This record gives sequence, C-alpha cells and structure tokens, in this order.
Amino acid sequence: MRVLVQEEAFDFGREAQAFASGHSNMGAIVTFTGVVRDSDKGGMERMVIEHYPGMTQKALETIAKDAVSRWDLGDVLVIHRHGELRPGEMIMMVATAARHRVNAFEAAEFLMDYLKSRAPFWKKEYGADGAEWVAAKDEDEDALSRW
Amino acid sequence: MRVLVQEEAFDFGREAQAFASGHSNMGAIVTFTGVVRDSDKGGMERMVIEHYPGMTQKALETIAKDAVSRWDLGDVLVIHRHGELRPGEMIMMVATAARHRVNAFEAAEFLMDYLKSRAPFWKKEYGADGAEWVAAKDEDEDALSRW
Amino acid sequence: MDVLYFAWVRERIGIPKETLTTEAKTVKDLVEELKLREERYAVAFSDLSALRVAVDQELTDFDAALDGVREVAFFPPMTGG
Amino acid sequence: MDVLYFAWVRERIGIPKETLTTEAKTVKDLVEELKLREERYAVAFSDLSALRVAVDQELTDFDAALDGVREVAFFPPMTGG
Repeated sequence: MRVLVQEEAFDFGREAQAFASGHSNMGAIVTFTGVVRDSDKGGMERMVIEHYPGMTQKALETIAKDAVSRWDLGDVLVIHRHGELRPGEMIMMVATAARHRVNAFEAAEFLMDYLKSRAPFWKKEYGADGAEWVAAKDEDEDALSRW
Repeated sequence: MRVLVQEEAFDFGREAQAFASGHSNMGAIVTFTGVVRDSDKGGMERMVIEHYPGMTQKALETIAKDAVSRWDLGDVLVIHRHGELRPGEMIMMVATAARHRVNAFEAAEFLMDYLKSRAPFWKKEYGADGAEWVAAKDEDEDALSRW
Repeated sequence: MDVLYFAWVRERIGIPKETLTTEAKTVKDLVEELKLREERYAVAFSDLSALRVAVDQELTDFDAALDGVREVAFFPPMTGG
Repeated sequence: MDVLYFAWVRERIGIPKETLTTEAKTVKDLVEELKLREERYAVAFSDLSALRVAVDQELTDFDAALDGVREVAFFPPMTGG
C-alpha cells in the first residue's frame, strides 16, 4: 500500500507501469486518473487545490486500508496532488491489483467515491471572470451509499 | 477509438500515459490491465492464446463501438495479445476516457465483460503436468446480464 | 464453404480448416452431416452446449441459415481478457 | 485548542488558524460561541448543513465532545479526486 500527497506532478505512465509490473501474481490491475478539465461553463485558466496537511495523509491511508479490508487485493496505490494545476494536468490517481477483475474494479470505484467526499481537498477554479470554489455534488455524497 | 490485436508485448506505461495525455477535456481516465498469473492449481510455465484472425479485430471493434454508443466517452483503447506468454506478462489492456468517472468505470467494465466472453480468444496453460485449455467461467457469462 | 475449428475443437478434429460442399440448410444440419462422417467429428460435436459458432465471422447460434455463407467456425466458449 | 478553517470558511473568517480557550462541551457549543464573537463568524457558520468538521484530524459531526481535544477544523464538503 502506498499513499502519496504531493504538490509536484507525478509520472502516470511510470507509476502505472511500476504498479502493474510489481504484481505478477495478480491477474487484474485497474487505474483511475483524474485530469483537470475546463469548468462546466468554460474559461477556466487554473485550479488551486487546498488541503488539510495534518489530516490528508491519514484520511487517504484510512480509505486505502478500508479498501484492502473489504476486497481481496494485492496492493493499492493512491497519489493526490495539491497546489496549482492547469487544464490537462493530472490531479490524482489510484491503482488496485487483485486476482480477479471484479475486486480490482470495485475497490478502485470505492477509493474514488470515498476520496471525493471524505479526503480533505478543496478545489478553487480561476478564470477571466474571477475565482470560484467548486461545489460538492449531491451525487458524490450519494455514491457512498453503494458501499 | 483504437483497437490493436498483436503478438508483441505492449508498453503499458507508455500506452496509459499517451492515452491519458491525449484527452485534456476528459476528467476521468480508467485503465484495466490483464496479467498472466499462475494457474489456480499452480505450476504453470507458459500460456498460449489462440485467436480467430479473421474475426478478432472486428469483434473487438464491435464491442468498443457498443461502449461508445452506450456511455458518453471521449475515447476507447483496446489492446489484446495472442501467442505465447509467461507469468507476469501483460495479456491485454483497455482504457476509457470520459468527462465523468462513473462513465469511464462502467464502460471499462463493460468492455472487459464482453471481451472475456465475446472476443474469439482461447487460453491454453502449459505446465510440468501437461497442457490444459482454460475453461470459461459461468460467472463471466453471467456478467453480461448486467448490461 | 470453409469450415474452421479452434482450440480443443481443432485438436479433436485434427485440422484447423477444411473446405467442403454441403446441402445443409442450417448450422445444426451441417453439424449432423459432419458427425456422420467420422468418429472424431462425432466426439467433437457430442455436446453442442459446450460449443459456440460463428458464421461469416459473426457469433450466431446453431439455428443460423447457411444460404450464401462462405465461412463457418466452431469453437469452445471464449476465454480472453 | 487550535481551530482551523479551510476553503471558503477560511476566506470568510479571514484567518487559517487561531488558538483559543473555551468552555464549550461540544463542537456545536463552540460554534455558538464563535458566532457571538463577530459578524464574520456568524456569516461563516450561518448554515451548518453546508459545513463539515474534523476533531483531532478525524471527520466527525457537530455533536462531538471537545473534552481533551487539541484541534478542531471547519470546512465545506470536500471536492477532491
């Protein structure tokens, strides 16, 4: 299990390859990557992700441990950035390794659902019209009831 | 949409990075990678994947087009190998890009479920005890009823 | 018409492909014709529920018509991915 | 006790962190105390359903007890991922 909270960019290709290669007895590897895209109304120039330094690492580790206790997993990787990002940059990734694909998929979805609504990150979008905090979506909170 | 059927190994890290980087207006990228693991009873030395050359490419393209028509996707990638593989080698990968993560996840699971049971590949495992065709699992056929 | 065999169907029948002329109207008729030819066909086709068929490279079922068909393939359930 | 504010809660209150002494028994009591202090607190805490709270860096709810607590943090619903 590896959980990284960092300001720097990460190399998705290298992380994905290293994660997948490290588990030759796991048949199924799933990755999810979140990319900064333009805001729904357009015109976003950059995004700043604020976080709660004392809590972030622990919160992500708790979520990752939860996933490991619920599904038969060989490994979990979580990387989440904070600070300033531009459209097209990668915000975060999770990866799961399991013997069977259903476990790898479900655990990755669980990680994403919890990370969205339970890890202390807040996004603010900056554009020509000013700045705005991204509002949490009801559907993200509702997604937790699946698990 | 890109569908590749090939005997050679593919570079998962490079493919994943290129796929994710090519879609800066898609917020969510999901990849699934299948890795050759030892057989359930152990002792597998190699696997040979037979396929139906005239049909494979078309069958995979049909499955990929189905995914694109069912979910709001920015792109789909499917790579599947045939021929001889050793434990730890990657058999195949799919990748999906979407604005929203639920679409990216569901489409990737759909692709895997159909690819498992509807694309003309057959695995044979070779070990010290001889060779055996991998039997299709009822659960793989049942998985199709989800969609 | 070309008839193709894959995986253990190919192994049991002993050849990957053959070309034949048939009056069979459906895949099922063709299977019955083949089973009468030789023991190895009878063995390979003994349990149709364990087999799949593609006609002109599209998955179909054993009731499919053979009129105008150029290629029929028999194989076990797929195990890719 | 340290009290931390994040995102728009931080912006409305105007500071990221303050240290204070309180007799409040629960998070809710602390919120009521802060709301009485200054208008900016009253505005930030006007709708508790729009806020989340962590006590000693664990998510909890507004009924949580403050006995022995060293750090309380207020923030809007998270938007990571």
